[in-house]
Amino acid sequence: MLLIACPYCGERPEIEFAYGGEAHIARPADPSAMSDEEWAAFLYARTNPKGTHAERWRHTNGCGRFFNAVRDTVTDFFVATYKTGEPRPDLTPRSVV
Amino acid sequence: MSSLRTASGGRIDRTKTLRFYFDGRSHTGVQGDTLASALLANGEYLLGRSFKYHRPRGVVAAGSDEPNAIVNLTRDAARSTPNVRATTIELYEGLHAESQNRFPSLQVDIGAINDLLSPLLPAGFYYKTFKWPASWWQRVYEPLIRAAAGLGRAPTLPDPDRYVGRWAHADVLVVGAGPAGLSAALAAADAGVRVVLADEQSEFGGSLLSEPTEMQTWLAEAIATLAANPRVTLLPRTTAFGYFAHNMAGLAERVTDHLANPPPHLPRERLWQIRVKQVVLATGALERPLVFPNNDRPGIMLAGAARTYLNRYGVLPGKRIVVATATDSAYRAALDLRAAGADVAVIADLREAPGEIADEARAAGIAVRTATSVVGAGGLQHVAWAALAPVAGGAPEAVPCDALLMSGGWTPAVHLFSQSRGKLRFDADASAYLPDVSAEHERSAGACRGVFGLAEAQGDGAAAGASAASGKPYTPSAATPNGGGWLGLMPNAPAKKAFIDFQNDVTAKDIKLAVREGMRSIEHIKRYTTTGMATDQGKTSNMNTLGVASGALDATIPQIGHTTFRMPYTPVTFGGLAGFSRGDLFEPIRMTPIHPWAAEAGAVFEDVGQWKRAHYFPKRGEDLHAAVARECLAVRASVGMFDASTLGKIEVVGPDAAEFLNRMYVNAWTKLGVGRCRYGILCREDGFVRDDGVVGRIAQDRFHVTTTTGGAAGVLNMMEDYLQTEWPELDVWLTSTTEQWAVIAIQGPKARAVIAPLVEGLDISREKFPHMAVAECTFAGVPARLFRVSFSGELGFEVNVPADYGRAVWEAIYAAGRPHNIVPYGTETMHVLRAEKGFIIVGQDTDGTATPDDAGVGWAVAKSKRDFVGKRSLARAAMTGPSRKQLVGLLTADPKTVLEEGAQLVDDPHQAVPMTLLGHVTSSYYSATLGHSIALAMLVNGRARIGQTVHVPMPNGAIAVRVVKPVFYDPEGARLDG
Amino acid sequence: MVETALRRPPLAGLVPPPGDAVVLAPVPPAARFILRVRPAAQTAAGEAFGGPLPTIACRAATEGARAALWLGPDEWLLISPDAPDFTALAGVPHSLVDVGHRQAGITVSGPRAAAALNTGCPLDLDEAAFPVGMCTRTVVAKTQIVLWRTAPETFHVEAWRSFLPYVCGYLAEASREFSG
Amino acid sequence: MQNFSALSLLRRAFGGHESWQPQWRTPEPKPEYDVVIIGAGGHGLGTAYYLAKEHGITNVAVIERGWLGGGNTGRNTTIIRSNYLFSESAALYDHSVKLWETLSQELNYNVMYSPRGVMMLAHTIHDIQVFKRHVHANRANGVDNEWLTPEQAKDFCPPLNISAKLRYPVLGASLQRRGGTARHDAVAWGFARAADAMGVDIIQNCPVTAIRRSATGEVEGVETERGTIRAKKIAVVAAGHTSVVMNMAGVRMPLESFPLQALVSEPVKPAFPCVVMSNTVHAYISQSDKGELVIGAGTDAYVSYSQRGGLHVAQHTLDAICELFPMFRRMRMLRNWGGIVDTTPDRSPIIAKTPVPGLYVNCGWGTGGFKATPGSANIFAHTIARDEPHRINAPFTIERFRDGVMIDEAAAAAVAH
Ligand SMILES: Cc1cc2nc3c(=O)[nH]c(=O)nc-3n(C[C@H](O)[C@H](O)[C@H](O)COP(=O)(O)OP(=O)(O)OC[C@H]3O[C@@H](n4cnc5c(N)ncnc54)[C@H](O)[C@@H]3O)c2cc1C
Ligand SMILES: NC(=O)c1ccc[n+]([C@@H]2O[C@H](COP(=O)([O-])OP(=O)(O)OC[C@H]3O[C@@H](n4cnc5c(N)ncnc54)[C@H](O)[C@@H]3O)[C@@H](O)[C@H]2O)c1
Ligand SMILES: Cc1cc2nc3c(=O)[nH]c(=O)nc-3n(C[C@H](O)[C@H](O)[C@H](O)COP(=O)(O)O)c2cc1C
Ligand SMILES: [Zn+2]
Repeated sequence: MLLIACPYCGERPEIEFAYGGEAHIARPADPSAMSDEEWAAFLYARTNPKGTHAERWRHTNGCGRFFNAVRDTVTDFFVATYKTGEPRPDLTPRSVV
Repeated sequence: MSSLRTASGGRIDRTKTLRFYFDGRSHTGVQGDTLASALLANGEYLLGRSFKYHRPRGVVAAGSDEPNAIVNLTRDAARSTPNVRATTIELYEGLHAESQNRFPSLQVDIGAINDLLSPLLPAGFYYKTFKWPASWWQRVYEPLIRAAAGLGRAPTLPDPDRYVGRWAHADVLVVGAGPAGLSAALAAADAGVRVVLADEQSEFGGSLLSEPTEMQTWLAEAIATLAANPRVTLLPRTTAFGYFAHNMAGLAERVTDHLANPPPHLPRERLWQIRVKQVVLATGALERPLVFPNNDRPGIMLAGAARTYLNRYGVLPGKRIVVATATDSAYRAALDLRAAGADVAVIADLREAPGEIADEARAAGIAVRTATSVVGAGGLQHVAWAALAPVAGGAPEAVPCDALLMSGGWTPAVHLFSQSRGKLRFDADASAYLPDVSAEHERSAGACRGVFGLAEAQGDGAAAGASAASGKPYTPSAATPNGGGWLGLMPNAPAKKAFIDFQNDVTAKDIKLAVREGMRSIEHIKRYTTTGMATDQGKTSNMNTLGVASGALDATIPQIGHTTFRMPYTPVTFGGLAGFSRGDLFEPIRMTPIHPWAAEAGAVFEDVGQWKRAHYFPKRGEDLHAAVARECLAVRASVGMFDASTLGKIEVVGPDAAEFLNRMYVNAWTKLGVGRCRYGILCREDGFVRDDGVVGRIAQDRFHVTTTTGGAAGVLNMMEDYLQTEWPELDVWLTSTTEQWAVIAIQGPKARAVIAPLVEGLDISREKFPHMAVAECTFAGVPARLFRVSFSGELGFEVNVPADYGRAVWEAIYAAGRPHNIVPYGTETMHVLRAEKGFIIVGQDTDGTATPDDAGVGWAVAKSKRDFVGKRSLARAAMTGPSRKQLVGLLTADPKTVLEEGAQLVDDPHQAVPMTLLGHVTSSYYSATLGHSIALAMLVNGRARIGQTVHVPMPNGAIAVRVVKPVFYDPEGARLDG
Repeated sequence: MVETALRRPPLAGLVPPPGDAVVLAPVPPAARFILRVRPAAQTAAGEAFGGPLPTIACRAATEGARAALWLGPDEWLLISPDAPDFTALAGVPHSLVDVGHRQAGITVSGPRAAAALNTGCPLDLDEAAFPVGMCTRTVVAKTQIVLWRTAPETFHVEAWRSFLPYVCGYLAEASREFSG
Repeated sequence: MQNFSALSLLRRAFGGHESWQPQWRTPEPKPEYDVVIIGAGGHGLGTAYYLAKEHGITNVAVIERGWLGGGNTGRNTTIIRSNYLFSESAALYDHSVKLWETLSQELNYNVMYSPRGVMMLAHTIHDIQVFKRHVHANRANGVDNEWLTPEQAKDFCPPLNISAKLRYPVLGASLQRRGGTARHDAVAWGFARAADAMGVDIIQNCPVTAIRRSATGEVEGVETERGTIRAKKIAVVAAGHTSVVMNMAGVRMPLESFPLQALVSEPVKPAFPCVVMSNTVHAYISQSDKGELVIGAGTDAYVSYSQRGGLHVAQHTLDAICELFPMFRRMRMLRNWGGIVDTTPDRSPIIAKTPVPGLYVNCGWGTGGFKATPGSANIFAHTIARDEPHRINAPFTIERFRDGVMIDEAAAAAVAH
């Protein structure tokens, strides 16, 4: 069970959170102006990287806030967590210990 | 059989004798014994049969690494546990154990024929055979294989024992309470931090428990010091079985298994899930067997285990002993046994020049042969001789013995380290994998990282413990491998019947065969031979596998690598992992405030999500259909009442509330007046219907939103998602009020008459309180929100009252309705009534592949809105057109025929399989009101097919059905006003 | 009052576990509200409530019988004997929702209260990590609760009404091992 | 190819089994192949086999980053069934089940296909509606699936608890008798051996690091840790790693990779006759020929390539197993592991040509592609050989997500595996 640092509440166990998928995929301001390809990309195309991944979590059983995290999908270690709306931090995964 | 119990010594209490039973025979042991030590003391060598060849097997080890002495332990009919290691079972009065995997008895086992057939049963034989005739696999071969395989028998009765869980936190978790772990815990505790110390054994001390006398004072003092410290938690009988991400460990504590009469308030096991800042692994090392033919004969055991039996349990492994070793440590066993009066015939040391300890042995009168290999053993059900041969070559000599002790060296227990994703490095000097690069905040200390001397282990533990407490980076001192050790087949020994994995009967020959057949990866070798896959997960075998594979592959061990260490370290009880999650505590059972009334009224309940909902209210002798027919007729004729409290409710408040709902729902909300409500449809972003419900405008900036029962949590989460992450600028907030309100629907022509006397402060006349009105009022004396809505097609109201009043208000309505013969009705009647009207149930008539238009609620979509969730997706080509399935009604020719929900629709029922399927029946009931059956269906291009006939293929012939509009009753809506 | 006579709080049937190592008891009835408001108006909201809104995460503030529990950066659970008067906030965007019947509370107290809670609650309940005055939403096994430490050996646990039988049943079961 | 039979075993027993040959070679990669398949799981190996067997294309390399069969093929709970709802899916999976029935003989390798029956439990009225819908659709599609009462379900699986006092009582079950299990490793090995015998090169320990494309866009070959390998056709069958590999060709996939856990108990004598799945309480279970209870847990919530997950996920599954089979509470978990499952938005696979000429992809099997191994490989080989989809995989395109033509079994039923 992961240990996740909520930007509001601090470190909490994973069971307090709900995963929210890849982060920084903003809903287009005017969906109707998009082609089918562009819209499908917004809906379904995902980076799914093997490595650092910016993703959303919601502290459902806590403060209720959505926030973002950067996590290494190979080690599952978090690089950072930050509030929704803040830019993705430019970080590389921490070296071990 | 002669007793092998020593006269004195050990950590047992000889004054407390305990009676126990093995395979029905009665024996005695003493307090402090394990089942294995007690059986050995009684001269019982034969404890089990192996998996494949049914070879006789005895005790090899003294701890949880035991591969052979696996028994069934039975407390009573319902408390039977298969596959328990006799070496870890603490003896208690009246213990019953039975051997496994043998028929008719342990001594005479017909399965042992497999041993004779073993040339036909090499690794992977089953992949090559049993293919013809094809039908025999399932009927003949597989049942035979299955019956032969498996070890113990699964229990057959429900387990009555309790298991508890416990979450915990600490600064430092120390796993293993040997000298290294104890020293680590002492050092960490000294620093004042929170420490947890766990060891799987009944007593702390680790290898010290196997030492004769020295160090016992230190051990006692160390334990006392720790026990006195309130910041320290001591967990004996607790196995750290898993090392999980972010420094969480799973620990299984056996609370009562060692007690003859467990007190009822105590659980059998406790599952600890501990999150810590730092972990110190001090899990020690496991001794390796030597690999030579017949090395599995009862009486052949690890030298260290023999020393444990002697020094800890006061049991001699035999009277005439041969020791075969590749390390110094076996000499300790020989010396101790010799001192205890056993005849140590010879020590056969593989090495040319053993250390000083060989001189010590010689001085004690023990013959030491160097550069000598053990190449075989004799005896049938018990070892009778050991074959010793010079490494340089030459004929083996059979040395008679009744115990053959072996030591191939020590394998550091790096299981947890590796589970944590730490990287191992092969150390040639230690012939072992050692911890190299950590992944977690963790450090290893003592024998588990190759630091073997006692003082060294203590020092190492102390340093690791102190640094763990400080949390500072730590560079351990260089490990000092003790040298020696041997991996794989003994020099000059044949590979046949030279066992590597005892339990799964994997021999050195099997490993070579696997390599010959192209299995070059160690993972393939493991899977092809099943080495390391038995209940001990290769604790004693994995390194010897590598040794043999290395030769066969002509590759070094680091080139080969190792298989993956996985949790659990030792097997963990399912019940322990499930904990309280059983029966009523399996999951919350959610009940409405009105539930007790319904239960008293005899309602039958159904599960909807975690809710219990009244399904119907049978009167004496009524079944579902009779009750529902009565309930339906009553609503249509007079009035019924329904508990709708489980509906999800969300209070949407703020100046931007209407704007927010505009963006979320397909409907338009801006023009909805205060005091009015509207049926809303919520789509997912992909355009498919997600949920529906009535939304009422309580004030300019306040909406009362309802959702389906099952959708409540998901819809709120979805709304929060959009609000927080897409439109944080909107001034609107969402609060779940599902449980704030008890909701009672009153439906039927007499509905107004029933509630009128209960309503204060509101004119509920047809004119003043029309269909789709909402208002706050006082109802039956309590504050309420009253909705004029109908899910039945009749005049209807839904009253929301604060939940604590739910039952009282329900009773008040029931009383007020008595003169009108009001009936309470359940979800089934609700479903029939709405189906008669063609109202959909999201999740029943829609299934996640339906658009609003498909579901017949396209009218709700506000075409003029620039955007809403799902709008863009609905513009995709495939979302419209004649290929879409659409909601329709179906009528059968025979009014009594009720179609089966889920039945399929086709044009031509005689077409060949696979048929072209056009849709399916989503809802189907007998309508007592209409006197015939009705059904709703999703049908390809359905609205265009109204008036046509389609067919429902059934096993006993197809049923022709007429496609009709999905409204069967009162299509004009005349009854809405009562 | 007619209202009280008609009221059936969800904890009416609570059967406390034996022993005094862990004591479960319903908290007295009170009004409860969820207040949502942006930071700019928090002080004003606190004044209207008659007790400050804690702005430090996961802390509760009490003022006489009134308590305001921080649940999120813009969300407070207000517990008070009576309904707060928020007319002063008119014109200030906010949301005040009555949840007085949505949920109820129990106290879990006694020397083993923390241990019993830790049977199902994954948080560190050591006083240093979860001091008196701390509150948060969290879980007990398979359900959500609000946990608030009101004294070293006393926790106030709130849950939605339909989850209370589960929460209480779970804690009662958890208390069994301390009753021997 | 050496024949595998009782007789050959007997004959070689006399020679001490010294004369067995490798089941597949360990070749050095050639500079060029007609087809390069990336990923030596069951699907990749099977694709190579059918390319050689049915299309005569034998100049094929299967390139594997680790050891063959070490991906999800080697870590799945081996449930095989074809009682899927939609006609498209039923056709796909039933094609596979038919191939399973004779696979041991076809490959001369006992894959231990054991049609012991797969029973899916209904615990709510909604489950009943959904399962009956499956039963009806399956019947019309020629796929066997029948409805059982709780008592019939218990007859079929005696350990099942059908007490009405269960938190979610068993209200009935659907049963596909042709469903069952097979030995996961044997499937990979059998395909590998048979493909190898027809000339296919299986190159292990050789991660593909790049896909080369010409100036005009079509594929030219792959870069690997062991050098460049040219090919005009490249087939990606990399399961959890498909996004990573497709990215090498500049294609972004509608995929996310999640950990999926499974576990086995200690082995016991036959105690469980069939396969049981329950979606409402999240559990599935069978007993292997060796005697372990093989239990599938759920996916962890987040994207991960770590091949492990949280304890709580395994716990949740064991809760359910213990409720349904209360006698198993005293059984013990022997080993737990994880795989990396690639899931599409509609939880159905993609077996298709891609926007890049010469590049083919077979992925998105998520939690349930083992059962499809022979069928999927068979039609994928067709797609590669003919450069056009087989009738059966024609609907399983990438473009369906753009067009909204989903094949959403999950949405229709919340059933997977
Ligand atoms: C725990 C678990 C339980 C499951 N249970 C079932 C079940 O009961 N029934 C069922 O039908 N299905 C089940 N599945 C799903 C099933 O296992 C998979 O769908 C199926 O095995 C996929 O086969 P594959 O050949 O496509 O993938 P894999 O076997 O994963 O093969 C893909 C291969 O590609 C290789 N690869 C990746 N990247 C590269 C690269 N860059 N270069 C070279 N090679 C690369 C990988 O190493 C891997 O060997 C389960 C899965 C898991 C994890
Ligand atoms: N070759 C040798 O000479 C040799 C070999 C081995 C050990 N030793 C001696 O062993 C000592 C080393 O001490 P140490 O403290 O490192 O090891 P130890 O063997 O004394 O203690 C390890 C302890 O860890 C426990 N343990 C292991 N895995 C566990 C788990 N997963 N969960 C819970 N408990 C677990 C064991 O039960 C044991 O009590 C020294 O005294 C050394 O002389 C010497
Ligand atoms: C159907 C099946 C049965 C298994 N049975 C066993 C078993 O009896 N013993 C064992 O140790 N592992 C067993 N495993 C698990 C494997 O040892 C291994 O954990 C799994 O293939 C994943 O590989 P990994 O753990 O090396 O990553 C089994 C796996 C599967 C898929
Ligand atoms: Zn938080």
